[in-house]
Amino acid sequence: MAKKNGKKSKSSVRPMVRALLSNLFKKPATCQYPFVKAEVPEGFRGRQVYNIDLCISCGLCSRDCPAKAIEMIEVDGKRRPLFHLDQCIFCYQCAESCPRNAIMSSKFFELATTDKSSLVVKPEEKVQKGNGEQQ
Amino acid sequence: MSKLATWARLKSPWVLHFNSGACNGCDIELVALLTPKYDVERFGIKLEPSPRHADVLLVTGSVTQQCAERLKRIYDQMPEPKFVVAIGACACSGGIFRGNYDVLGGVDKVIPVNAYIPGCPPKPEAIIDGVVKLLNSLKPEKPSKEEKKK
Amino acid sequence: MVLDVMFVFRVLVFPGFTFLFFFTMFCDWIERKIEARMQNRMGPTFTGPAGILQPFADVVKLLTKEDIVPRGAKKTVFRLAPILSFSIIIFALSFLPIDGAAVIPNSSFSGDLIFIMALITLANFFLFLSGWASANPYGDIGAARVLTQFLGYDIPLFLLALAPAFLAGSLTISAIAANQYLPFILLAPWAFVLFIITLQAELEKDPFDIPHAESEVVGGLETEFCGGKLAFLRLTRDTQIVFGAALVVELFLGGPYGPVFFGPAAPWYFLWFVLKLLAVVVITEYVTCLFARLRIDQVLTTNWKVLLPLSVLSLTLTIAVATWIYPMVT
Amino acid sequence: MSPKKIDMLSILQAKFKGTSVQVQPEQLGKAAIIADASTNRDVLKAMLEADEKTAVIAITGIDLGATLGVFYHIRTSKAGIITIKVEVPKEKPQIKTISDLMPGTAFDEMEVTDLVGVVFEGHPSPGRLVLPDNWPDDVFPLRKDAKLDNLQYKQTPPNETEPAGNENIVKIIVGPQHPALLEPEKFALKVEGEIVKDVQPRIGYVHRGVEKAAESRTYLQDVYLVERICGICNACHATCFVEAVEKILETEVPLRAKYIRTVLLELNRLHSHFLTLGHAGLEIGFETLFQYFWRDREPIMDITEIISGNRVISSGMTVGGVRRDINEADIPKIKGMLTTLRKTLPFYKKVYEDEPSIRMRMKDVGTLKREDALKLCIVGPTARGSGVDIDVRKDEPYEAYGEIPFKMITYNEGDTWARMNVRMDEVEESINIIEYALDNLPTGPFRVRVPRVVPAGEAVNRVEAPRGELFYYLKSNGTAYPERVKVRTPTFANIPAFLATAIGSNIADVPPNFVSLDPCFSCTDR
Repeated sequence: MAKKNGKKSKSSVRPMVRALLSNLFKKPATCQYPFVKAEVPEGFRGRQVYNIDLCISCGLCSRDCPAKAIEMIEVDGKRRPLFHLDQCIFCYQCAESCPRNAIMSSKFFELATTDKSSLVVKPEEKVQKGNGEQQ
Repeated sequence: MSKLATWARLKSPWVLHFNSGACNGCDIELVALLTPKYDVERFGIKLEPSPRHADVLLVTGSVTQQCAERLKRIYDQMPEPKFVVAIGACACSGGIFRGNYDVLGGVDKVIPVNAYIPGCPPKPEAIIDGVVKLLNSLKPEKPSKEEKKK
Repeated sequence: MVLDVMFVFRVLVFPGFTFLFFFTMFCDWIERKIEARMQNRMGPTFTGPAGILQPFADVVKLLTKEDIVPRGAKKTVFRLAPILSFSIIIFALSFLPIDGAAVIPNSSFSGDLIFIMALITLANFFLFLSGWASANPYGDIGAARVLTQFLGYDIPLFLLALAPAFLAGSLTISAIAANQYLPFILLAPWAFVLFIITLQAELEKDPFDIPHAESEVVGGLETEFCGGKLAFLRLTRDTQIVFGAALVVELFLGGPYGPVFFGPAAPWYFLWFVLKLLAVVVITEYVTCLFARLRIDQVLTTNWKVLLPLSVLSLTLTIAVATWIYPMVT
Repeated sequence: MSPKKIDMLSILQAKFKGTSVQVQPEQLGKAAIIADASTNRDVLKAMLEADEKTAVIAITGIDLGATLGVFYHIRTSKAGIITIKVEVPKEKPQIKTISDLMPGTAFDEMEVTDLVGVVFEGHPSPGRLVLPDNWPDDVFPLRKDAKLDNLQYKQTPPNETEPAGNENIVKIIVGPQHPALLEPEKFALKVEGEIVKDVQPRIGYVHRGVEKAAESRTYLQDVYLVERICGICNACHATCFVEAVEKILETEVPLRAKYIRTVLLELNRLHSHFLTLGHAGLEIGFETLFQYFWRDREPIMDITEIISGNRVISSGMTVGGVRRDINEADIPKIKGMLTTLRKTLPFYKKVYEDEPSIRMRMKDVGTLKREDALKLCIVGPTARGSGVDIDVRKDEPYEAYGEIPFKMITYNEGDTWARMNVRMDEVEESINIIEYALDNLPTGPFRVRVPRVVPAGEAVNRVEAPRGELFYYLKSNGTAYPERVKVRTPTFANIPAFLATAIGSNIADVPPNFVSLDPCFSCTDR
């Protein structure tokens, strides 16, 4: 039974007609995200990685943060930055203005959570260095 | 019977998108989910036109004074079991516009929010990860049955 | 009256309601998969093997959702219209011979082609009612558009359906399907092409999908419905697609009859019927992905100025072919 | 076109020799004209007669302490911006409207009334533009003494129920939440049968008070704030602001930074055009085209991510240069992606030009003649689709556009089909620009140290955003915080085009006409 494709007059085969048919048999251009880890280029602005030893608690980062997402809190006598990840816009102005490069960017972007309190990153909380590990 | 209902609810979460005053950076990442590269239809997620059809309300943008009442009305129009996902720093807490005179700052000031996805804008993969985490958070209903059996 | 078990099984289970119910979902899955593949994406894959249970999951989820009846809506019509339109379409489907004989055995009477066409009109009328009953401005506009478009394509649809009736010399579908010595698609290809185009209009698929166009009329007539009633509305649309494709198979592609290789004929006829039906569904899906949506006035002009005269012309051509072929065959 | 050179300044000086109007050349862009409430209309009339392409870019309302300043920024066919400065006493802030001379300025005047409180007598449709309806009447946010913390909002019920005139006119509200519109804005369409009789837009749903917020942040932080006015054209906002600050500081940005900025700007234009061309397909029901366009847009987002670290908000600009360098290792990869992109263009060009269903839905829909486009001060591809050849990259080359050869695309049909094809061709040009910039990227530093405190001064600046000409006015007062930042975005100027073409058209033509404008309401409401 021929698949009758009797269309009325059509001069050259329209590009859409050919594209549709060819895509039918081509592999779909979908990356299977949750099952295949997404490859993230260098220099991606993911979650901050804060190194407490280099920090001299000068407070420059919280002063320069455009979204005022960094709060200085008292941690055993010294003032340390507390990152509010729900307010942060990941622009990394803090990393630029930090004199001791205590704040580095990481390639970790899966920050979604169902409870808001986990989005406040305290300085003394050991944050995994490197990238891509779950919290 | 309720196991089947939960399975169906997890497998076909219909989505409604409302932009309550965003810079549409998060909106274009959200619409990018429907396109071939990310294609959330694999999980059965479909963008629905009317609040009556939707289960999950994806809200982007720091809620402005004018949008607040509209957001509340849309939330009320959605049938039960409904969930709300706040996408982007603006929806989670008002982001860079927090404190402005016309901005309420955060969706949870108007309607209860089930999942937060920070980022400005979050990568499409991060939004998928957020929705998957929201759906997983509904699953524990099953183990609670095992406790009942014990 | 002893209940004939075969009759109940035949109507309720095999080629009857349950089979049609799951077959509609299978066709919906095929459609979503083909449309996704044509758009170079994957389509539903994680519900059941290769996403085959996705339509089933949609329906079950809709049935378990809360059912809201808006205050301003006309209560009874609002509740009844979706279920009625779904049942009418299923009733109409039971007249088409699926495995050699109609779903309800010896139920085909002479002239049931006209009866089925009338059933389509009734089903569309109930869709209009459901849109009109939901007190939502978009619902009214969507419902009005269903009617305007329906007026446009109903007459050409009927005229084109007459072409195979002429060739087969009778108005009963099973008779038309039976004595197709040569599939009518080869005898009257123009009627087939026009029928596919009018089918696009009847199924509200893309070039003519104005009643539920998202960008103009938010949800069309489905805007106010949620939960069970929405499930029935969506099912009505999917069953309409299966019904349209089944009609094409009966009238143009020689119905369920095809070469039988071994053993009893019924399972083979059933297999041929399903294959042909899927082919037609793929064609309609292909046409959907090919065109943009037309404006409502462009649709009306194409219906009245193009489709109607062409269908009359195709009728005359078929008569000419019939008078030339008929004496040779009988 | 007026080939003869018009020296606008000399004409104005001659005309207003004896009167109280002083012309100060080379002040704030090309020239500043000090006028007062009575003479500003005559100056404008004089400029209109002298040059056909005169258009009011923006009207800035500013609180000058004792008085309220109203500045009219005007663009003429020659490069440079002329500003008419008018001061109005604070107790009686009244001035005559100019929307009868230039219909395109009706929106600007409503906004100045909303935010600064200057009343324009004789305005055709006064009312709230950006602020919510229940905003207290006596509070004007952009005044220095505005008390903005605990505001008592008046509870006014939304007025959707007012009758729609005679009975056969149906009132359709294309509400804030609508699947076709990515952003919230409301259009009340009065429809008789299938013909649209009247369109009342109600924008302001995305008004986040960016201009007020900009006054409480340092210049460095303002770059990130200004970038998030619009997610699609963020690089343009950042560049325009940064260039205005550099004009006041008179710092010279290194050449390599200029090239990198041009690359980021063109990447922004590419991804914005691909987004709109796809979205247009979705509006006319051609979902396959939408899917194809957005599939081929992904490489552009990946390139932006490689260069700047974020797919959408590139945050590449800072005062005095660029924040990151493009390292040489990535350039071949970027060039590879661009060539694959270039291969898909002929397919899309053919689809947009002669696909019958697209032509049926887009040919002569929302046609805007050239004179109307000029009168309504329309900018960008919408204007170029009607034959008006204005493009800031050509008229007033900034960054590295002076050294990079590219063509300005104009069509004369002026309908939706033409505007879409303008964008289609501009995609090709953008790819050429990026490849040219990447090929001869000059070596050298990409950033210059800049002091945090900016001396007092004023600056005006224009940049060609994907939707049209973006305008910034910046006033600094010698501290680290700007005094006033005025933003006039292209969609703000293009909305009158939609209103003019929508009235009298078929209701089903409204979506394609609307999307051909490529509206960005987060830009419009700021």
